[in-house]
Amino acid sequence: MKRGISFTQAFFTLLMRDLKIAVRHRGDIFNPLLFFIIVVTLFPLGIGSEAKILSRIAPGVIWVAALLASMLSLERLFKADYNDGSLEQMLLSPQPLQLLVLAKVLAHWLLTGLPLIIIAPLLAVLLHMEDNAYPALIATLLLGTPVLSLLGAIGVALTVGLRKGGVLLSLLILPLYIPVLIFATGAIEFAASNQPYDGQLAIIAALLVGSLVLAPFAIGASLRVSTN
Amino acid sequence: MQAQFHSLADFFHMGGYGFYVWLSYGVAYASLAILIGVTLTRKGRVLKEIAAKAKREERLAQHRSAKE
Amino acid sequence: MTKPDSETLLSAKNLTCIREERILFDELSFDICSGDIVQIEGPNGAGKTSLLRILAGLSRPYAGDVCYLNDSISRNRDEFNEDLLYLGHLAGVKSELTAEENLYFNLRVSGYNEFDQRDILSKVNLTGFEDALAGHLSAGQHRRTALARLWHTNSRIWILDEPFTAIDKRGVAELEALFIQHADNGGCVIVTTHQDMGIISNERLRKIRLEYRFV
Amino acid sequence: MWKWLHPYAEPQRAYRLAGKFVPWLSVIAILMLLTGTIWGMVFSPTDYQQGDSYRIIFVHVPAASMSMMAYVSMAIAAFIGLVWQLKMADWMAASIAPVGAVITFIALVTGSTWGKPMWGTWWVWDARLTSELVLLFLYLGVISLYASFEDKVLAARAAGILSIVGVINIPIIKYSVDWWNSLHQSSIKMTGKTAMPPDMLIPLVINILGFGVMIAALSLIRFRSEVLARNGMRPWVRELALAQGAK
Repeated sequence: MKRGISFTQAFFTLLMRDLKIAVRHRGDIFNPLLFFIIVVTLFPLGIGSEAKILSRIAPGVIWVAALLASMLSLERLFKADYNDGSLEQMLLSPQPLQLLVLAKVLAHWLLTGLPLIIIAPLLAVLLHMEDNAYPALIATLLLGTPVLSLLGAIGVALTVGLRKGGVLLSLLILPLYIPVLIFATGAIEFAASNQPYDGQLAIIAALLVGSLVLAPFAIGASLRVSTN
Repeated sequence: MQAQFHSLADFFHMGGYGFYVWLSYGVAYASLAILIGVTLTRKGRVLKEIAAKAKREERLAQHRSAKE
Repeated sequence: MTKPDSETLLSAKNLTCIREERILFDELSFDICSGDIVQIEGPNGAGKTSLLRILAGLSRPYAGDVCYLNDSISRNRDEFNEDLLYLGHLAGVKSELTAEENLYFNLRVSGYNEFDQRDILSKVNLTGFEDALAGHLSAGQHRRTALARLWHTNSRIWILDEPFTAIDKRGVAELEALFIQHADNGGCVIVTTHQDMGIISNERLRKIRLEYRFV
Repeated sequence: MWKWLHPYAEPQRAYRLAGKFVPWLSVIAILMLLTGTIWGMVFSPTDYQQGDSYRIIFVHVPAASMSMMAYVSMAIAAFIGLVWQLKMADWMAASIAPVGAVITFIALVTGSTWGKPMWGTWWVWDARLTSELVLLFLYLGVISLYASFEDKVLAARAAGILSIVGVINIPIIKYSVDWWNSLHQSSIKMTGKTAMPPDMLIPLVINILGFGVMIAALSLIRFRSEVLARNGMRPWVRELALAQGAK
């Protein structure tokens, strides 16, 4: 009866479990993605199909849609675990809670954030985005969506025990998303006008590092409150 | 130091900006008044609730001891 | 019936629990030693589950503290968690995973790295159901998937909330035998149950009674 | 013995202690706000650029600066509550939130009514107004999270965590909004930073401090009610409640 499992093993155990469950429950992966696509296609219908206007608003539209899709999909991050008692077992595990939480957030990002990044350039084509803005779009999404997942997970952890968490969740986390939105769209706009945008990317990267370090603690503390 | 306005009407007129000045002061102090009102009456409401609960529990206890 | 050389594993110190402005229990203190089998008794709503969750460190008491080996569990949480096996109302079993996978992940998260899932599952009579999705199992089988962990653990403190729910007579007897064996080996078991235990004698069983309080 | 009494005595002591401060703070706040406002409205000279519309400053700037301060003090209280597991501090944080939200609302409304004569429009995406709007959202988040939990001990802890997360984000949000605002620079700018004559500055400072003291007084009054509400099952609160009912 040997014990002693390394941190990496514990991390990957939980990661694999969540990926396995998601693969058997495929709807969860596709729904946020469909939402993302539909929201973006609604904008030309609402604003008009003039290429100039669309290319002007493309970065903002794609990012706002990504923000909403991320939030929507996050809502289920801890819900199932909370409902079937796995969350309690996670909290009582001898492994550091922050590590387990990080594994869950990473699994979630791999399942919902990554597909979003893959599909985003196609949507940018629909919105006539400037050609030279594509690298910036991918780069900001790659660096920015993990920040969204990490910050959002705090809000989800705070509301997982509540019956009507949905609307509350958006009030809690959307204000926190503002810096990512501003710097990401700023970077894409700079790229579109051939200006250097590495400053904005650096800031988003800093936000990513900061939230990677701090968010797991906040998520852990919030989960302890929610399961109380 | 002297008053900047010659008459009360002048004061309310605020050099032509009366509407904006008094609107902002009005909204500010009205919302403060509501906040203060709610805050001051809250203690009374809380105590009333607790007293009602205490009485309810007393009745419940009496009822139970009467049954036994 | 504790042996003279037994060690105090878990102690409750002046625990107070308040839920929805109602005091569930107040200034509750007791020690649980190795070798103890403790049953928490009381009517519905008396706070049995709340007490177990406080003892496991899932809930924070309104006042008071829980000590593991004479040190507050909030301070040595990692060691305590290693020595604790808690099973709540909710089994911690994922319906999207098979019985075997569930056991595997649960044991891994608890830190075990070498075990034979099939062998352990056979001890809870789930042989032949290893590959069945937990969502397709019956309530009793579902429960036993969770309980299987009791057969592969070196945690001394077991806190079990209604472990016998949906378990048949034979299963209950096996569990009771396991409890006695665990207690004799220096562990302790804290349970709540509405069922009577047949094998564990009344002398062996320690009872802590909670009353329903109105204030 | 003391340890046994400890959990009971503490809320009661905090309640009494807060009660001692409330009258003093209230009187000071009223005096300061009266002085500052009358001075500013009647005696301060008219601004040569903005005319008398600038007099909104005597309520807008105090509200705006104190709205941020209130958030920071709420987060500090929450932090104390989280680290030392003090329920009193959690409840203090929860009591500050509604007060801070109202102050932020005032800052927003007065800012926008000031904007109308100055910029010709009710709302401008000015960096300061935008930050204030986000701050209001943060406050509302804390308040509604607190309201959503039925168990108020948990509610206060959850709201506390959120306010700490918020306070870490405030500088980042503020910085990003400033950057965003300079990127999309509009032609309109708030008045530049010219030195203020003392006849404007002194009443402004008095009002800023007055707002701070008022927030403290209101938060303490709310805190006292909160302590009573959370300790409704304790004998000392019962006595208070029954005495109140007998009156």
